[in-house]
Amino acid sequence: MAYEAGVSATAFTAHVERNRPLGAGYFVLEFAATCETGVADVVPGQFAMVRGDWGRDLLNPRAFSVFEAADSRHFSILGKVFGRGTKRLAAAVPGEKMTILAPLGVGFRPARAGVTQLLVAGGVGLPPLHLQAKRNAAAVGPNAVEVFYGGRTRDDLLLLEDFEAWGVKTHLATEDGSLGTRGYVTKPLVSRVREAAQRGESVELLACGPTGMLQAVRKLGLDHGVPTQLCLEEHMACGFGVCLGCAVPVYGEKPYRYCCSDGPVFDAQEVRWS
Amino acid sequence: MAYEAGVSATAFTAHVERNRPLGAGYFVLEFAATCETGVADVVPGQFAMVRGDWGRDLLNPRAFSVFEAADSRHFSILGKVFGRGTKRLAAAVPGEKMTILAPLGVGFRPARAGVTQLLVAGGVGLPPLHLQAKRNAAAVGPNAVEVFYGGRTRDDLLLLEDFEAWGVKTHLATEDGSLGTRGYVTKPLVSRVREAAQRGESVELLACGPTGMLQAVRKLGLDHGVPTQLCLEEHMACGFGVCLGCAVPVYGEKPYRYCCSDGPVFDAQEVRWS
Amino acid sequence: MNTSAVDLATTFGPVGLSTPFIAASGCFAYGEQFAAFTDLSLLGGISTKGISPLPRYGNPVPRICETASGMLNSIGLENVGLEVFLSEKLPFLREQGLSVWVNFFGTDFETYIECARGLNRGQGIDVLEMNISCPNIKKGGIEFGTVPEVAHRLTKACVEVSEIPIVVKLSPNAGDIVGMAQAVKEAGAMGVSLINTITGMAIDVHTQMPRIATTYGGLSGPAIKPIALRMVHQVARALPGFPICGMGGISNGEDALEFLLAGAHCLQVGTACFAEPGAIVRITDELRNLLHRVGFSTPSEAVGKLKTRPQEPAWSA
Amino acid sequence: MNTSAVDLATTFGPVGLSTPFIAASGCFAYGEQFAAFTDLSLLGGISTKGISPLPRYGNPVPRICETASGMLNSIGLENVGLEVFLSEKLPFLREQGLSVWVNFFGTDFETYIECARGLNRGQGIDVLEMNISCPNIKKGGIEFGTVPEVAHRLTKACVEVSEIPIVVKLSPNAGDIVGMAQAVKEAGAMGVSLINTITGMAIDVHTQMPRIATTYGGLSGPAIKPIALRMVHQVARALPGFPICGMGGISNGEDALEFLLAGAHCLQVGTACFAEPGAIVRITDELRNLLHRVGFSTPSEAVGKLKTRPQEPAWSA
Ligand SMILES: Cc1cc2nc3c(=O)[nH]c(=O)nc-3n(C[C@H](O)[C@H](O)[C@H](O)COP(=O)(O)OP(=O)(O)OC[C@H]3O[C@@H](n4cnc5c(N)ncnc54)[C@H](O)[C@@H]3O)c2cc1C
Ligand SMILES: Cc1cc2nc3c(=O)[nH]c(=O)nc-3n(C[C@H](O)[C@H](O)[C@H](O)COP(=O)(O)OP(=O)(O)OC[C@H]3O[C@@H](n4cnc5c(N)ncnc54)[C@H](O)[C@@H]3O)c2cc1C
Ligand SMILES: Cc1cc2nc3c(=O)[nH]c(=O)nc-3n(C[C@H](O)[C@H](O)[C@H](O)COP(=O)(O)O)c2cc1C
Ligand SMILES: Cc1cc2nc3c(=O)[nH]c(=O)nc-3n(C[C@H](O)[C@H](O)[C@H](O)COP(=O)(O)O)c2cc1C
Ligand code: FES
Ligand code: FES
Repeated sequence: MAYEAGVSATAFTAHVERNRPLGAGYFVLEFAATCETGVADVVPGQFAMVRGDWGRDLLNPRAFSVFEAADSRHFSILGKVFGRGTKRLAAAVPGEKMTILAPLGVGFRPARAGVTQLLVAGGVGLPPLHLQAKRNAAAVGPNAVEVFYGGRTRDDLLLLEDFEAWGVKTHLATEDGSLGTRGYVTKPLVSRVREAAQRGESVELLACGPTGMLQAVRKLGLDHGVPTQLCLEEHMACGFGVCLGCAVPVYGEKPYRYCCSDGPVFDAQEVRWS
Repeated sequence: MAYEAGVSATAFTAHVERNRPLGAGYFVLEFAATCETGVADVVPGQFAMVRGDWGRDLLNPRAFSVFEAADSRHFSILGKVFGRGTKRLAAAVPGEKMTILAPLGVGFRPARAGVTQLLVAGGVGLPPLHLQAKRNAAAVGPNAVEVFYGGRTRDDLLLLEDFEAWGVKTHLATEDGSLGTRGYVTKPLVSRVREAAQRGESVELLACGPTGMLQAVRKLGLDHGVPTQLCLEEHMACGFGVCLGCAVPVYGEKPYRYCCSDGPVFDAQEVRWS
Repeated sequence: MNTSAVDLATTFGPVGLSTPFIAASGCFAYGEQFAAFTDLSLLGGISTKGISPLPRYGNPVPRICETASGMLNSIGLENVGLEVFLSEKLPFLREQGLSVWVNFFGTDFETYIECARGLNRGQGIDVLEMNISCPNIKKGGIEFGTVPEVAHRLTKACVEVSEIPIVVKLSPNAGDIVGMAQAVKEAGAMGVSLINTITGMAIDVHTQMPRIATTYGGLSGPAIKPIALRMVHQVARALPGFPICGMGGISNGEDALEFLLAGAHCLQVGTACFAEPGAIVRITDELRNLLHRVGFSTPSEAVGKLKTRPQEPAWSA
Repeated sequence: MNTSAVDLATTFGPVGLSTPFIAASGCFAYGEQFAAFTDLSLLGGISTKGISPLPRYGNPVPRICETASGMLNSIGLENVGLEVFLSEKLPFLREQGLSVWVNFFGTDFETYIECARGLNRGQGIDVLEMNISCPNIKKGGIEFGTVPEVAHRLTKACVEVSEIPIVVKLSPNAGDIVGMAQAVKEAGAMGVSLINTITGMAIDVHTQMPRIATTYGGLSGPAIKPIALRMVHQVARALPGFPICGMGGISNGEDALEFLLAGAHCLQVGTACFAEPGAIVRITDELRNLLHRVGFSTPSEAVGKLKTRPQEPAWSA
């Protein structure tokens, strides 16, 4: 099962401390909260609902995985320009005030000795796995995790130097072949999972990225009987379980659970995808 | 009759060059247009419709008198924080892109030798009269105009040093008596108009400011048979005569004329106010 | 600012409220989650997610999407059902020291009546808010909310089985909102809530598919405020004194006062709570300050106090 | 991007259009002022300010106010009247090389018919757009726009006196938009325009007066887009092939394509032109690029091409 933080989320105000563009529309926003918060205890995969002083046009806050949390007042998100909201966020200037709800939801299980976590990130699915890699490389050892990271082109593969610095092995893939394997990231992943099966090595899969990638990872995990956790995205209005907008189809007693409060990290076996 | 510019308005993009706060919520925004425009030929009283990249929440552009126009690419407005739009404008940063339509409408008549123009400004009604004073002090002589300028308190009376530099006489009034006469600006104005009548001096009144002030000036002008021009404000959606939203009640064949295209400067005799 | 002179306590028909603000149905679930973010005791009341006799699991995803100053939703009236509500949700609500409004619905006459009767078994419910605008229910649902005669019969049937006062929540999709209000009033409703969401649609041009799974959804948020306010004003003028709970896009103190002036006796805030769980507490403060500034010492003093504009001078030509 | 493959020319019933975009009635006056700001020949057409047999001077001020992503207006159908229109305004319009739509109305059956008959004296009019939603007219105006049977009779009477095709502009305030469309279709209307503005209200809490002089006004702009789109889709599904001119909050190319996919054959843009007189030209370019990107080579290929979502896998429990 996925892992829930002990500390509950709060609503708070934060100011943008830094807006760091990473090229190709990606950016890291660093926030300083105006009060103590629970973000320092974030579990990778947990997220923040973020909204600027945008008037009434963009009504709903936007969900972002917590990318990094230095202490109870400082955290960051990593985003990519997609629609109206991320366009605004990408243009945020230091000092700008944002309203935040964090840390929300249920994150990834931590690594443990003897099981290698294969972290599968596609595009903007990087942030929670970047944090998971960092945490577990430090806590359990660099070999406890391996990163599989795919994008359309080399510009989509960010912060590779971090993984190198932590001593974490990366398997890269780009659709245009400009960096790493040409094609989807599931290509090197499949080989790695097969290899592990042959060697009798215990692995588990943790994935975050586009739906197509998650579907492939889910199938791979189920086919090989490998424990698999997926970090899902659904449209959210509230982020804390009251609007019932972010339903995720699941197997079980009830047909839906909620991305924001039961997830965003779900066990692949639970997710009801055809 | 009021005076119309020969050059027609155009729609253009401009960038904020400078945002100069003047205290008490007042600010001057200096714009640089991305192309040649007709603003250099502005007649005081003509205005600009201004809209930032604000999303869809604030739908309509805001009307501002042209405060100053250095050349065909550079002009400024003087505003005061009032509601949502002026709040945004007051926070504009250099480089910010705005959509502008200018110069629009019909402005004030220029001064001529032998007739003293008494310029009556209340609060944020200053900009067109500031420009009128500057232009006519230079063209006809500093004595061609005298400024009557009223506000709630001394912080509302801006740029007095300009009038001094131009050699233009000012009559100040504040409601709290913190600067100039205590009370409304119409107090010194009434004395001045009486004095002119006694001396057989030709004067005319040009006023811009709150409706209460304009009503008083109108009555004064009509009572004393002094030619009077009023710069009016109405809610505007377009600014160029197509929405028919900015109707001004007038005497004459038709009950309404349009603030944006027939005004904003109207002859006091024409305005149908009870 | 000395706003202590303003007392926000008010009444809605026979129901006392510590403030005029009720959390809108469907936007506060059953209240529990909000306790983490806001002080529930500062609210006037909570209207629950709509309850049906049996649990409902809701509509396929996507269920929501954002629009200009608004959002569409098609949750599908998902709820825990009458029995679970009474045993697991109501006790929590009852303990918060605020007015408990239970929003409910059925899929036909029988289930509406069954639900109203069942809820009367619950302790501490102040209002049954009967939702007759169920756009996402297939069978005949639309008639309950748009045909005055049908609404009348349905209301009457539920009023007959209920000790708890029934407030009927009207649909803005009705062509004649005044006719609807009149019909349910005559059937014994204690008051009306208006407005529910307005049926709308959005399309993803890249996939060429509707943005929400059920094609149509309910529009809420600031975008609909002018329409909501107009409907409140129409009903208030037509039925003076009849209790109206006004809502639709309220997101600040000025919005709230607009609804009071138009004739609403109390207010609900929905969509604004998603982006800001403390929205109602902020709006309550803003209303208190604003009432003080414009010279009202209670919300009820402001109810229906819209002034008429002075007549323009006659046209001379 | 090579978008030359996209041809924006289209048809609306018997009327040829160089692009699907018509400037919306009341938002472009009689076209003259826009010539200073935009190249009129790039538009598909212009719908004029609504014309009545006699000139009308409009409503008291204030007539407009801004709302969240929208605006209210109560202009009061001010217009130059039939005769001045024919002699002074029509010649200019006729020379612009675009489709000329004359929006018209009356205050009762006789004046509607009189106006339709009178406009048939004009040269170069492609469409008479009959406005049956006149919220600001006192006497009975509301029934023309909300009662299908009355709309049917009125349409029939005007169609009988007109050689020029009549398109009826429907009011979103009608409870049953499909019933209205059906009624005017059967009465001989060539098509329908939808939607007109939605009746709304706003209050200035500081003066406690309505923000517009007539208390109620018509809501337009992006706020109403989800409602407009839903109504276009409802009518398109119910009356396949019947020409629909869609509008309500269109402000960019994506909005335009949404309306085409929902089933509109051509489009009007109103409120967006106020803030940006060149809005229609920009939106036209955006639609051209977007059609190219998503793989349509003409606007008509996109009409009604909304895809249905794949069914969710069945629920296992
Ligand atoms: C739990 C969670 C974690 C996320 N973490 C990240 C992250 O770390 N970095 C990142 O760049 N993005 C992340 N996303 C996706 C991010 O929320 C969307 O990219 C963003 O909402 C798009 O907003 P927009 O305003 O640019 O797009 P718009 O198209 O303007 O959005 C319109 C509406 O749709 C919603 N929406 C659009 N796309 C998505 C989506 N993919 N998922 C959910 N809602 C969507 C928006 O939130 C908004 O309500 C996450 C989403 C979820 C649910
Ligand atoms: C011809 C003309 C010239 C003007 N010149 C100046 C100037 O030089 N400096 C200055 O500070 N102000 C000027 N104004 C007033 C200025 O347009 C308003 O203060 C401004 O529109 C208020 O906008 P807001 O967004 O802050 O207020 P909001 O209350 O958010 O405005 C809501 C809507 O009401 C309209 N509105 C509100 N107040 C006024 C008003 N007094 N007049 C017209 N529309 C209004 C807005 O334009 C907007 O459409 C002028 C107005 C007109 C008509
Ligand atoms: C996600 C969501 C769910 C809702 N569920 C219900 C419901 O179950 N019953 C009901 O009567 N109204 C429901 N509503 C309508 C609201 O209670 C309210 O009438 C409407 O949203 C307008 O108010 P607002 O603009 O403040 O949100 C729901 C609204 C939203 C946005
Ligand atoms: C100021 C204004 C005046 C209008 N006048 C008319 C009119 O005379 N006749 C008419 O049929 N519609 C009139 N309309 C309605 C528009 O034509 C259009 O149906 C509506 O505004 C929705 O489109 P939009 O959101 O693009 O503006 C008017 C709209 C506005 C905003
Ligand atoms: S986003 Fe509201 S319930 Fe999950
Ligand atoms: S502002 Fe539109 S006509 Fe004057």
